Amino acid sequence: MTPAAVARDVSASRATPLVELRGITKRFGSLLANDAIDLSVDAGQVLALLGENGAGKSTLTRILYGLSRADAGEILIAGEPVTMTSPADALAAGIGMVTQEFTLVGPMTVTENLMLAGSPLGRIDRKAARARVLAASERLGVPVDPDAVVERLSVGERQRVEILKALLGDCRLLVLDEPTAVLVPADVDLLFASIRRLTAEGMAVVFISHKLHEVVDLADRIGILRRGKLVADLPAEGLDPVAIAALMVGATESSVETALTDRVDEEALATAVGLDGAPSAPAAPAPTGDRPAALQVRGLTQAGDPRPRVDDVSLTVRAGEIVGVAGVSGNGQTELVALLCGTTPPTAGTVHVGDTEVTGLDVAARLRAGLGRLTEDRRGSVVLGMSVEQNLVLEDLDRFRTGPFLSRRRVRAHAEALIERFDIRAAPGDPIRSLSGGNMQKVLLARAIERDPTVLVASQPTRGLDVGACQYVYAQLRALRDAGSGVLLVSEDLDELIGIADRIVVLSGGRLVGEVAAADATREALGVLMTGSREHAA
Amino acid sequence: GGTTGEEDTSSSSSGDDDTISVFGAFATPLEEPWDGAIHAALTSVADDGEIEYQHVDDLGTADEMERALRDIIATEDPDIIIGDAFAAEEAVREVAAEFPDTAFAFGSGGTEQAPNFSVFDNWLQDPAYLSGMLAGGLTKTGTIGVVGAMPIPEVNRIVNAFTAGAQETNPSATVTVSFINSFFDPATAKQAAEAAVAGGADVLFAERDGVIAAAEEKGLPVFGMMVDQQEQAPEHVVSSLVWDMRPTIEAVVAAVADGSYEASNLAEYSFMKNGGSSLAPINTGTAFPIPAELIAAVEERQAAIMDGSFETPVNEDEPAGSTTVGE
Amino acid sequence: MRFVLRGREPRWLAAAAVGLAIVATLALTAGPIRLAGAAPVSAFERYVISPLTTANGIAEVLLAATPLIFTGLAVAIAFRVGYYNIGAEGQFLAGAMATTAVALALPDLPAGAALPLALIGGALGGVAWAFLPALLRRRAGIDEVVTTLLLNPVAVLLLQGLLNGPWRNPETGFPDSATFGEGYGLPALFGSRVHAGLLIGLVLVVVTAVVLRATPLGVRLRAAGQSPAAAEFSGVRVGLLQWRSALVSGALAGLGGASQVLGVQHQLTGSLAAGYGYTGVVVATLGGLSAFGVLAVALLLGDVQVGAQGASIALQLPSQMGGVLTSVLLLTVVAALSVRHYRLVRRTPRSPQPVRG
Amino acid sequence: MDFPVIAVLAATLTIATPLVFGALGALLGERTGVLNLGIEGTLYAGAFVGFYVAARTGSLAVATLAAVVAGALAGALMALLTVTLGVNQHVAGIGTTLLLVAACDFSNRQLFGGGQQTVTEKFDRWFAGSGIPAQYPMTFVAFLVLAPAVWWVLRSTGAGLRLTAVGENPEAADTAGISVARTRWTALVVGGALMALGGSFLTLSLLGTFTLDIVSGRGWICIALVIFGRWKVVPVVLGALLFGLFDALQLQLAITPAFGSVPNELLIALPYLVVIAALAVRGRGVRYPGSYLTAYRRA
Ligand SMILES: Nc1ncnc2c1ncn2[C@@H]1O[C@H](COP(=O)(O)OP(=O)(O)OP(=O)(O)O)[C@@H](O)[C@H]1O
Ligand SMILES: Nc1ncnc2c1ncn2[C@@H]1O[C@H](COP(=O)(O)OP(=O)(O)OP(=O)(O)O)[C@@H](O)[C@H]1O
Ligand SMILES: [Mg+2]
Ligand SMILES: [Mg+2]
Repeated sequence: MTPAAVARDVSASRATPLVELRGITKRFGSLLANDAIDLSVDAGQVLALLGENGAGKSTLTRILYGLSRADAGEILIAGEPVTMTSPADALAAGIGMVTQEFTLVGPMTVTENLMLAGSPLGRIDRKAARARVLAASERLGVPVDPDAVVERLSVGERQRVEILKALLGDCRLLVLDEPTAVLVPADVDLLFASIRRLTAEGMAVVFISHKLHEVVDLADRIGILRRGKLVADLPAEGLDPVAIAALMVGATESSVETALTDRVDEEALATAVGLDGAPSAPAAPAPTGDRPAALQVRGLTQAGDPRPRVDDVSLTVRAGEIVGVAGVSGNGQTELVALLCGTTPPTAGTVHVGDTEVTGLDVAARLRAGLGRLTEDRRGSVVLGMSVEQNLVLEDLDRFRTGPFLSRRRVRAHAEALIERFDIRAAPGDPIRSLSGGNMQKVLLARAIERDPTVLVASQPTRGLDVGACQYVYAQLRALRDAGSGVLLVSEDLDELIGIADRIVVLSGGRLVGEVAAADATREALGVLMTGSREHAA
Repeated sequence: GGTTGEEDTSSSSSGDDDTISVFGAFATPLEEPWDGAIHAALTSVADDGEIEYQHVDDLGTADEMERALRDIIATEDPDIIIGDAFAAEEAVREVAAEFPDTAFAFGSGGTEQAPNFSVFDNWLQDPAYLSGMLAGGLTKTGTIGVVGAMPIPEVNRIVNAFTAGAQETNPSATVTVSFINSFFDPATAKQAAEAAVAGGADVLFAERDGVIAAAEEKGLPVFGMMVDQQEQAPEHVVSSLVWDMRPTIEAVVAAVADGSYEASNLAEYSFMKNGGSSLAPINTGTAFPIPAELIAAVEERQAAIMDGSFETPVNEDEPAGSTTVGE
Repeated sequence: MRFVLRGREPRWLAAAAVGLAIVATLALTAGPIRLAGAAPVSAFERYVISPLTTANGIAEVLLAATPLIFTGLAVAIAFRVGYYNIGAEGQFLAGAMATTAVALALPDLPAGAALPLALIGGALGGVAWAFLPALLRRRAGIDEVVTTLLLNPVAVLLLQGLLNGPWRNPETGFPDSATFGEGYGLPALFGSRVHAGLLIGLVLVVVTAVVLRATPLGVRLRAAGQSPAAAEFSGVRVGLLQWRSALVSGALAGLGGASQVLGVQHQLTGSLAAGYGYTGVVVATLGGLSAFGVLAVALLLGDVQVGAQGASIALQLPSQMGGVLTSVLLLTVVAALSVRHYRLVRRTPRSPQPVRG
Repeated sequence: MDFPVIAVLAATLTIATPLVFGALGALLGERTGVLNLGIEGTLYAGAFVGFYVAARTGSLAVATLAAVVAGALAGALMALLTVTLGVNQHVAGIGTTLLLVAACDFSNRQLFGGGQQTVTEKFDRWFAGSGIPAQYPMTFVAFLVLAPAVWWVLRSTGAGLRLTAVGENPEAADTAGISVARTRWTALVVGGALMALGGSFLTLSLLGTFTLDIVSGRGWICIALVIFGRWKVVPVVLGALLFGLFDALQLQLAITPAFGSVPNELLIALPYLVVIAALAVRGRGVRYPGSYLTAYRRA
């Protein structure tokens, strides 16, 4: 059977599914986020939900979990209609979920977070709970420190806690909304192993991801959403990333058929849709060496307990090159970026942007010196309560003054120009919180690049973005490099680093432990460095 | 219920133009004893049919007081306005000057202002002196505790007279005075009274609410204020300083009625000899004995005050926190 | 039954919400008003409408609103940058005290010199009272809610101490200051009690509105208040802005105190500690922390305050009735305005279509 | 005269009692993210309702119960406004205080207007005459029952965990199946009841009567103490004791001859200044509950 035929045969009759969604519709104001979606998942099955940023995947799963209420439609569990008025109902019905945003209580310990669901009102036994957490962590193969305070954990560690939290509930259906976006490959493998084990025992899984190779790896069935509509619902058997990507971006079923039958076009299609988010073109070899330094870091250190978080880091990014920083999450990347951006003061060391020493300077002065930033905390980099245009000019307000007044006209014009140039899907006056992650990232990219920075520090710039958006970001970073700026690219995605950086340094335990030219870099070589072996340092 | 004046509304709307109309304009709520005493007297005069009476209270700021006065004159045009001006002295005087045809009788620390602004105050130094005599006679430790609102002249005057009275019966007594700097904070007043007891006081004077509760708990003699407060602690309240505004009100009303009203200082109408203040009947059921000779001395002094042969000294200086009278 | 966020709000909805709140207030307070011996509808009319029917009434409303404009603006400016100044009460009093200090020290100055000096003094007094909490916040990260709040009673005590001590009225011996010299009266407007303090307040409202809406500073203030971390990330110096706003806030409150003693009291009395600063918190938050919002709410509260006094006098209603009515009105209005963002839905409707397959 | 240390310490406990009730009541709400500025009015309502019912029934138990109910209703009003309707917490709180104070004053006027002040039964001190332990029953309740109970609930029970989770991250609590609204309602209702108990202490234990403005700003002090204590039971109670100690001390110093020349206003200001100073010494690190002042509603 061709995939197209399967797609047409959406609801081929089968045994009563474990969970069935019928006609789920959800509006946010005038936006139709879910449009009469019918979808079901059987016991022991992994259903992958795919779609571009903003397609409605999270909305649909949040409705299933009771975090959001559908305007119309119904949910059936084992054939029985149920009303999900809250996550408590979902938990009672045996549904567990890892939401896209973290839903952990920062100041509480891992154990406390894990015992929250279903805890009695009365006395609790922390010791027993701790033991349960350890046992579950062992059994499910998700390592966590039960006594760690969550807000001190790295994002990857937090995600593990999230996953363990969902699994702990002994659910029949597990919903995972982009669980791998912040996991390193080793953790992804661990997660997948657990999922396979659990599905073998009969658990159903709804899995959302933008990483298509993962999807192909794991899914039994695939549902594809586009602008709130379910456009395909078909077995994963026989599908490959290219076909899926084509369906996601709106290729007709026949063109997928063509793509599948005519293997010659595969390369072209893969490039067109930006397969798997990996960079599509090989990095142009950039001549470096005698170019001026765009960013110069000397002996940068941030003290920490028990050992420094950033430990005597020295590196130089020259104009016209992209330097990648690889490392396992939690090895000082976040802290290094914070030091460079000026949001935390260093214990020792200096930072130069171009010719200017910016070590003691505040953010505004660093911006003037030519520093551009793109941090992993997207929503923390914009003022969520303000509009797109205000966020676009926030760093440069004084440029848009007429006398003492802010010129609305010029702000608007500036925003319109950037929206046009960077293809941001929003109006200047839209509240920025209503933008999807991809578009929010474009706003930040526009804001940083528009100032023509001497150096751009970009941290996890494509985390959580769909494949198209990833390609877009890569293109912008390359263009910036080609225009003569330096780029420091901090990423946990090795393919991304290998594909786009000119050379890659490796951060481990807060120290730079090695450097590899991009041309020579392999996942394996980097992996060895990242896990702390020093002998491969180039 | 009570005396909020809704009955008065109906009586004033009877349109009986011969009776004098009086409007009360009070800075504090009526529940505050000072204004409560004026209101009670006005109500009783109205109940006797001598006046028509309406009122408004809680005009806490000068701004509100002035607004109310102008509104009262514009809409009700009473013959007399009675109230308290302390917190709005300037504002009230200004309005009075603007409306010379209305009689203003206000509680005030200042002097009268021609042609129409008369002043009164609670001149309770006479009963204060007599209470002080009782207190001096009752203390065994030689220390008497006074808890007052704040060191303003009307309070100082009373406390100083009380101290002078204590000096007469107990020349070596110490009087400790605490101010709580609030008109309403009985919990703190009680705590201050307990501090006084801890400091050795065995007789208390409750210039403010809250002190009687402390005395009752400690089983000590206590003196009440403004009205006879014996009911609050039947075995411990020895007597109270009682203010009766009726003589003052009747004097003003009579003067307005016969057209002889002019600005004056109405102070003496609050004096004991004019019936404006009194010592409440001395409690005969106290938990502790009150020596007969002490009562006799007080009664003798009271007679002297009444016949004018003794004039209680008036001293409005701030009393020290702890005053040892005599050596 | 549950609330569902509305997509788009019709324009009439806010007006309808306020209308509904007024009806609800009427319904809720009718019982007590009747208990106190008046007819609810006519009482209500007295409370809310009557003040606005005469020129004098309107003037009184403006007068009553004047101090609230200052304290409301003061609180709004501080809250907007995320500096929770609950100390407008103390700063208001400090301003009045500083103004009094000027007036008592130089009693004979002509108005041309006296007024600017006294007003500046008032502003500085407010700044002085705002200074310590702002400094503790900026230098040591110490929470300003506690410090500003606790300094309010201290300001009242300082006021009492000055009035009981050095500033005790030399004539009466009472704890209110001597009357200020001729030069220290803010001119009256429209032949009413309204004084030039109102004009100052209105100018400040306009200036604040312009700064907040139309200048880079306004955008920075908003950003700093809404998400300090993100604002800091964008180069806004949040700590510095908060520090400056705290002091400006103190200056505004202090100016309010100055305006009140120069325009209304012409002397300093203990009755000045009447809660204008605390009411300022209501004015500011209810006014959405915007300058014109502050103005509107101050006028509304002024209206109800004047109305309550009028009703007490005309209908002989107990003064507390005004408080009951004002607070019920306040709560029903904010509740109605808040609910208007939502639709009330009975339960999730079922899918209308038949199930496929 | 020797300085009466014992009496000052005993007074410290008495003065701190209503503050402990009020502050712990406020703490419960704030731990779930709701600032209850209705506290001043709730204390007031507790004082008035307790007094009124005592005057009517003559039973202190019934009066105390009535105060608790009044406080719970005040908390419910606050919850209705801030949790269910999502009203700004500052406005809702101050509005609630204004309403409760006005309503009590109005009722007081209607029920007791004019005439002699009514005095009711009040609680007797336990261990009378024994120095520091000579306290009202409610003081023992505050320090020996309530404070340890709240401490234990917050530390060792699922209810405490839920409270904290809702206050720090309502979405996380919701995702874990905890009803944010129900948790906040409960905290506000129970907190209101505690505040009202503190208010009733003034009438039913201390005074046996009610006067206007009887609370005199104690509610605001409670709010300050909760922040001072950083939402933790032990420091909050210590803060209340610190305030009580300096209040008791200043009342004693006011009548101590050596301090005769110190203006009494300065002495009265002492407890406020001491708390500010203590806060300055404790230093930075105030970290508000994550969802402080914000309503929660699902999309
Ligand atoms: N609470 C909300 N209010 C308004 N609009 C919303 C809300 N939540 C989601 N949306 C909008 O609904 C649409 C679908 O969002 P959703 O989060 O479901 O997308 P998604 O498929 O999960 O995207 P992504 O891949 O980026 O996670 C988007 O346009 C989004 O902006
Ligand atoms: N408070 C909110 N109001 C309106 N819309 C919101 C709100 N919170 C989230 N959204 C919408 O919900 C969607 C999901 O949020 P999220 O931040 O995860 O973005 P996203 O689209 O998933 O982006 P990414 O895939 O890059 O993470 C977004 O598209 C955003 O528009
Ligand atoms: Mg999503
Ligand atoms: Mg996403």
